Amino acid sequence: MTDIDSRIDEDLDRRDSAPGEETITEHEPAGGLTGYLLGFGLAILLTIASFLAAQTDLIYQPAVISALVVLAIAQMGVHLVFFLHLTTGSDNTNNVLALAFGVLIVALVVLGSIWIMGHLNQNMAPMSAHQAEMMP
Amino acid sequence: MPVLPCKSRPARSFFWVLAAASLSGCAGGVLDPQGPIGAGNRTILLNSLAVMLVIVIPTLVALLAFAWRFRASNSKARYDPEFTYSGRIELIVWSIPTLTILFLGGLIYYGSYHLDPRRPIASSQPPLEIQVVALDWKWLFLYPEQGVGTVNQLVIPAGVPVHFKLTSASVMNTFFVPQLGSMIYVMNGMQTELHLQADREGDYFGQSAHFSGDGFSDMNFRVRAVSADAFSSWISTVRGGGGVLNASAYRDLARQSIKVPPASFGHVQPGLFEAVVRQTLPPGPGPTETAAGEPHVSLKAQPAAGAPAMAHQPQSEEGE
Amino acid sequence: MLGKLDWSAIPFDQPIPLGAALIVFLAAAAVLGWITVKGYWPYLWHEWITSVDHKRIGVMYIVLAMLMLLRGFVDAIMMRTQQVLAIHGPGYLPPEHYDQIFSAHGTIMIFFAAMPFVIGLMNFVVPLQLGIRDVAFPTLNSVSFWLTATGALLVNISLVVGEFARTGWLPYAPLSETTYSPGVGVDYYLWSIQISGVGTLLTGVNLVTTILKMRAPGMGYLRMPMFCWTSLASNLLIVAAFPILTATLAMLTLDRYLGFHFFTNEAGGNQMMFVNLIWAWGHPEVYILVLPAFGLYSEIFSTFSSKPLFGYRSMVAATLFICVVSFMVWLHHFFTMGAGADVNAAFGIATSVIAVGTGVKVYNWLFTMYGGRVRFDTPMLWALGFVTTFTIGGMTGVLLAVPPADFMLHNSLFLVAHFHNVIISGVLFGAFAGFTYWFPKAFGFRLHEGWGKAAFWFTLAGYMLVFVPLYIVGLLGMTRRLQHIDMDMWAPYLVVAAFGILVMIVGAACQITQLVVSIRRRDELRDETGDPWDGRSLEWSTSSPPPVFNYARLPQVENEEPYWTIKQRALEEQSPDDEESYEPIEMPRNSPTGFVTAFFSTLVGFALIWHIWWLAIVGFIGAYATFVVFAWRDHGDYEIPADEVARIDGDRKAAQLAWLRRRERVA
Amino acid sequence: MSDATGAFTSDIAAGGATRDVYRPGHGHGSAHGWATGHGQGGPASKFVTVAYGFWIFLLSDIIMFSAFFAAYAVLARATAGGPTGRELFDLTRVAVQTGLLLTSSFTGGLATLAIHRRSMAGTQFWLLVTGLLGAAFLFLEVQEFAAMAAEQAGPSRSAFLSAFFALVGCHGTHVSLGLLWLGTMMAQLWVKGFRPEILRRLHCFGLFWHALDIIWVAIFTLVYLLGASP
Ligand code: HEA
Ligand code: HEA
Ligand code: CUA
Ligand SMILES: [Cu+2]
Repeated sequence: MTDIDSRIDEDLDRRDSAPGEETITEHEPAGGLTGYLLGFGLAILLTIASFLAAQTDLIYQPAVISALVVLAIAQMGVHLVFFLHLTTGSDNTNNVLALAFGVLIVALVVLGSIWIMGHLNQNMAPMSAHQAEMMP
Repeated sequence: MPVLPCKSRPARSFFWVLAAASLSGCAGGVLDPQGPIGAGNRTILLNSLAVMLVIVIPTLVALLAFAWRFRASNSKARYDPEFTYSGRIELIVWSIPTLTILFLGGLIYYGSYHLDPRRPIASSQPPLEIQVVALDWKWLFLYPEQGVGTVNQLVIPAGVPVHFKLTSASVMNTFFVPQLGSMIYVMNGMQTELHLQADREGDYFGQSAHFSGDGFSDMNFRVRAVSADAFSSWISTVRGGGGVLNASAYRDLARQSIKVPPASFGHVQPGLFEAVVRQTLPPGPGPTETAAGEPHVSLKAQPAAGAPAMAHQPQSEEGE
Repeated sequence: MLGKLDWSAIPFDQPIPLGAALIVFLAAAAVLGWITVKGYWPYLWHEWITSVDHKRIGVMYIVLAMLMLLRGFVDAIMMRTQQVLAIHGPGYLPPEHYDQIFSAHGTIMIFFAAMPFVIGLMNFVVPLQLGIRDVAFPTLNSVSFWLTATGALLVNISLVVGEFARTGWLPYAPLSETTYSPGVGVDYYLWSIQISGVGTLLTGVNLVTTILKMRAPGMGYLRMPMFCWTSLASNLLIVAAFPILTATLAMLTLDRYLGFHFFTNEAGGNQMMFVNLIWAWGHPEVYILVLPAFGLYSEIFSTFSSKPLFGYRSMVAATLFICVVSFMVWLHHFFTMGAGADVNAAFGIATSVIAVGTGVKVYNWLFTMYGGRVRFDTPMLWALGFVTTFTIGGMTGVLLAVPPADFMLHNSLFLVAHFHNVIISGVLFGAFAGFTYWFPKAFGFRLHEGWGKAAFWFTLAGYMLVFVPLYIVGLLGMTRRLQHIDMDMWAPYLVVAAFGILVMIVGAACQITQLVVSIRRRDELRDETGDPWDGRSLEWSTSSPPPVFNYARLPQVENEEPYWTIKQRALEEQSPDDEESYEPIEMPRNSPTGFVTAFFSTLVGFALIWHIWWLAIVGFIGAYATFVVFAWRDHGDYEIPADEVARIDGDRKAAQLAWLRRRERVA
Repeated sequence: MSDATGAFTSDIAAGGATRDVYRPGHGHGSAHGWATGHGQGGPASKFVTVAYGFWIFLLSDIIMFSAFFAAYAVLARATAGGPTGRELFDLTRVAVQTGLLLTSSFTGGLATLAIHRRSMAGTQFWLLVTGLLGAAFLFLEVQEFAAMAAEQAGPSRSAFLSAFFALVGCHGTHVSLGLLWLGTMMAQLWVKGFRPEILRRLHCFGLFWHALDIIWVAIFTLVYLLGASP
């Protein structure tokens, strides 16, 4: 890559930002090292919270799963914001949209599969009770 | 007249072209149902088709008409290259299919519930229980209440709902009698259910509708719907015909074999079907030793002695 | 040393595959020999094999697709003839061959004919339409192509060495597990699809990035040509769906190679899971194929109606609608598995909703013709043949989306007829239309119209003759994948279908003749202006064939039909262009990375199929080393000096000026 | 049949000039108008393009994981009489693994900061630390797998274990490939210095490494914590 090119690139970069690129500058409260430290701290806290939720009786047992899921989502959010520098700034729309599409597909595939397979398994469990009468 | 027209020579096939065409191509197929499930399926199919044709035919006509009318050589047609958007047309264009689909959606919704394969058929008669095991490559039918079993032939009383419980001894197959209606997958370690009923006495063609390997094309069976009396006398004949299906006989049967002639067992060990479903009887072994992937298939895995007293033997009709 | 491989892998005792293999081998040897004798190797190597030019790669994709189309067609001919010859008889193909043939036909047609064809077209056209110089990652593009070629090669090796899968184009477990398919057939399937799948995924990444990040100045999203929109949707679907295929096949591979129990009968494996996952990819896949075709039909309808596309924004919306909804319908491929009424109803309704998006497209094409001046050149004929027959195929699709109807038609020949009805009209006709439409852009001369029209009519007639009878036998209860038939009721229709295949053969022959005739008469078919069809989008503004850099200066896009605007302005002002200054252009250097990677992946694939572990390791190391060498190089680009650019662009301007003059004289 | 001259039958005035036929009344049409979407100014920079392409690739990778997650969710209870997650999982080890991976993500971030400063020593040091933490993580994982296999709880014991090994192993494979990549990058950086393409690749590596962390979060929650809780 030549010098002209990189200069042109710098011009271009002002309009658009790459995923993971740090657009929050050092002047912002959560930029640079502070940002990484903050993210790291939050991630550690959330991890500890997850382990506590799972391993102790602090949380009503049947609800542990929802606590864990929420904590995991929060933790992923922390990673996205502080490590992957995903913001909602206008130059980031494209990156966020791509992520949203990915999340949608993941949700469709995972939840759809679980729903379908749940029904299939239930209907085909070897000795399943005859449930057909209960249908509308 | 048997719906399985197996006696005709190839020379007669041209007759059949005409015959089939004049019968609007439906005799013997899913458009010629012989029971309530098939009839329901057919009605829904024809309904949906009709609804869609209402808009598809005008669409096709318009397509050809527009293409022809606005052909470049036609100087009479107005050239209007600025006609690229019309809110009204867009509205119509989105709403026509939407409305059609809305109606179809209702059909889908109610149809799915009412024709769910696991839904019992309303009837004054108690259903006949039949258990089905798909083997490589033949069908085993067990009559738990009667304690008998058959291979590649299914005899049922006409006018009586039949409750099938189905499983497979090896790979996936699909149990399908086109003229009776819905098909259903069968899988090892699992049990699916199906309710069918034949309204009239007759012979119907049954098959596997899901590819299961080299012997798949011969995995057919005949369904004979007979009167209640004939059914009970058939049961006693089978009982008298001998043949015992116990675990070891089952293991023999579960080996791969092609073109197995119909046969029957006068006595079936109780709980056999459940044992297959629960896998206490292991799944079929598949092909025996292979070289570079050419499985060796043992052609003869004779189920039992005592050929059943049947008027028609499918193997004599369908053979060579 | 050689794993499971020994002489018994070669079917010396089976004359048909051996003969076929021999013919293919001789033909390949002849071609290679001819190249050697003529001394074309350096040219091929420098200009094609190592090329990273999106146009060249697109052309190579299409050549591959056509070869595989022929192979798939031969399989189709064998299936249709076997089924008539095997009425009450064995026919000429025993089950173990017949089963390989339909499996290979489906696999080859979908993965190695249809996919490369649409990817080739997208590769060739998208950067041109976007007004840019190449795709985002040119070398990666070459890698993608060569990985696809590797997959195709492995499938075809299975013809001679070993066997192909006998499990259908989607190897449903447990039939595809070692217990029931101990041979190497399924392994051939797995590795060829996995390797080419990586290529496809990379193409998806490449084109999504290209379309989202690399458009000519001024080309906002709502100014992109329709083909770019549908390509975007299709590649988004690739990126979202192919990983699911990779994962699913990886699970089956683990079952087969390492004794895992994802889908086995034993140890709690769940075979329904395979069906579920494979269709979570499989349904989006059919839209991956058909969406680009929708886009190119849009271009064709508008060009040959001499009118902009009707309802452009509606079309964009419909495209995105289809893109998202196609991920919510996969269960319709297994309504009859017994998930119950809730699930069936939900997925049935979701499926039929796709008809709305597609319907909108059909109506917008229809109104594109309204008020236009419709020219019936070959591409337009394919487009019209498409839209009429596709509507019927789509309708039967919606019929299958009604669960109670599907309970009787699933896996029947009605289903086979449905999907050929949509795939042949949608994808195959689309490929042919796009091929005819953009051929002059790629090679600088048009295809012969007479032979093209003959090909169209024969193919259309043959296609109807083959598949209308199949709809009927489907309704008569005939199931798919039958090696022989014992029902007389079905026989007459199978005879008609076999006759239809004859007509299709004539159609294919016309197609090949067209190519030969056009090449021989290329001088009279020459396209000097770069705009043979009176086109409307940017690709027609550059010369045919375009220079490596496509555009001497990136075009400034001012509206949805940039080239149309440029052309009208030129016509008014009687001069093609005003600007005279040129800048040097940097273009990516050629690279053998793709080819070398493919070489090593062929080794890896072959070694894994035959359990030759050491060779697999060697192949992996080779592939890694290739990447390191590539990453280490210092100069990825070379520069085309400004005066060279000026010279090349001058030729284009001269041709267009000449055209303007000529037009003036005519007018 | 149309040829270059004959084809041109359309009306010159129609749809011509700069008039935007799709937006009658929305008078615009200047090349520099900010209308829709990015890219008005032409192709994005190489840096943005490469990073975006890699981002898309990562999303596809995550979708691949989602298929393994779906399989695991479906098969989690199919233990076929074999050991369950509760009997097998050692949460202490998982906690250590999580700590290692999280820290390596953090040190990866520190490497990014060092790259911004164009500090060769800093970059190499933090990359090395990142790699070592990753290797330690991998070591623990291999140890876990080996221990399970030794207890007759290998992947062929049950469908549950198949799904477990495939999912966690797939993550492990990604980490190993990441280490290979990291090593190669470090060597390259050493030899070639901070060249634009190397900066791009380092940036992509950062994205990759953080994404692996995100997937690990899902794994330790859904597989280990949920699997080990009653
Ligand atoms: C893209 C997908 C695609 C395409 C194009 C086709 C094309 C055709 N298929 Fe296809 N088919 C499948 C995908 C496809 N098929 C799949 C997925 C299956 C299921 C497999 C399974 O069971 O698992 C299947 C199964 C299948 C069956 C099996 C049915 C059964 O199960 O019993 C049959 C039987 O007749 C058949 C026939 C045909 C025919 C006659 C064509 C013809 O239309 C082919 C026509 C081809 C041409 C007209 C090409 C002509 C052109 C050239 C040769 C070269 C062009 C050269 C230049 C331009 C220079 N197909
Ligand atoms: C390019 C490929 C392609 C395309 C575009 C489609 C399009 C559609 N397909 Fe098809 N399909 C396949 C390829 C394709 N399919 C393949 C390969 C298989 C079988 C694989 C196998 O088993 O091997 C299959 C199987 C298949 C099944 C499974 C059947 C079974 O296994 O039992 C179903 C069921 O719902 C289905 C439905 C549909 C629907 C609803 C559409 C819709 O998208 C169609 C929409 C289009 C229209 C409806 C026409 C135009 C619309 C109008 C003019 C508007 C007005 C119309 C209405 C409102 C109805 N398809
Ligand atoms: Cu498959 Cu139940
Ligand atoms: Cu589908």
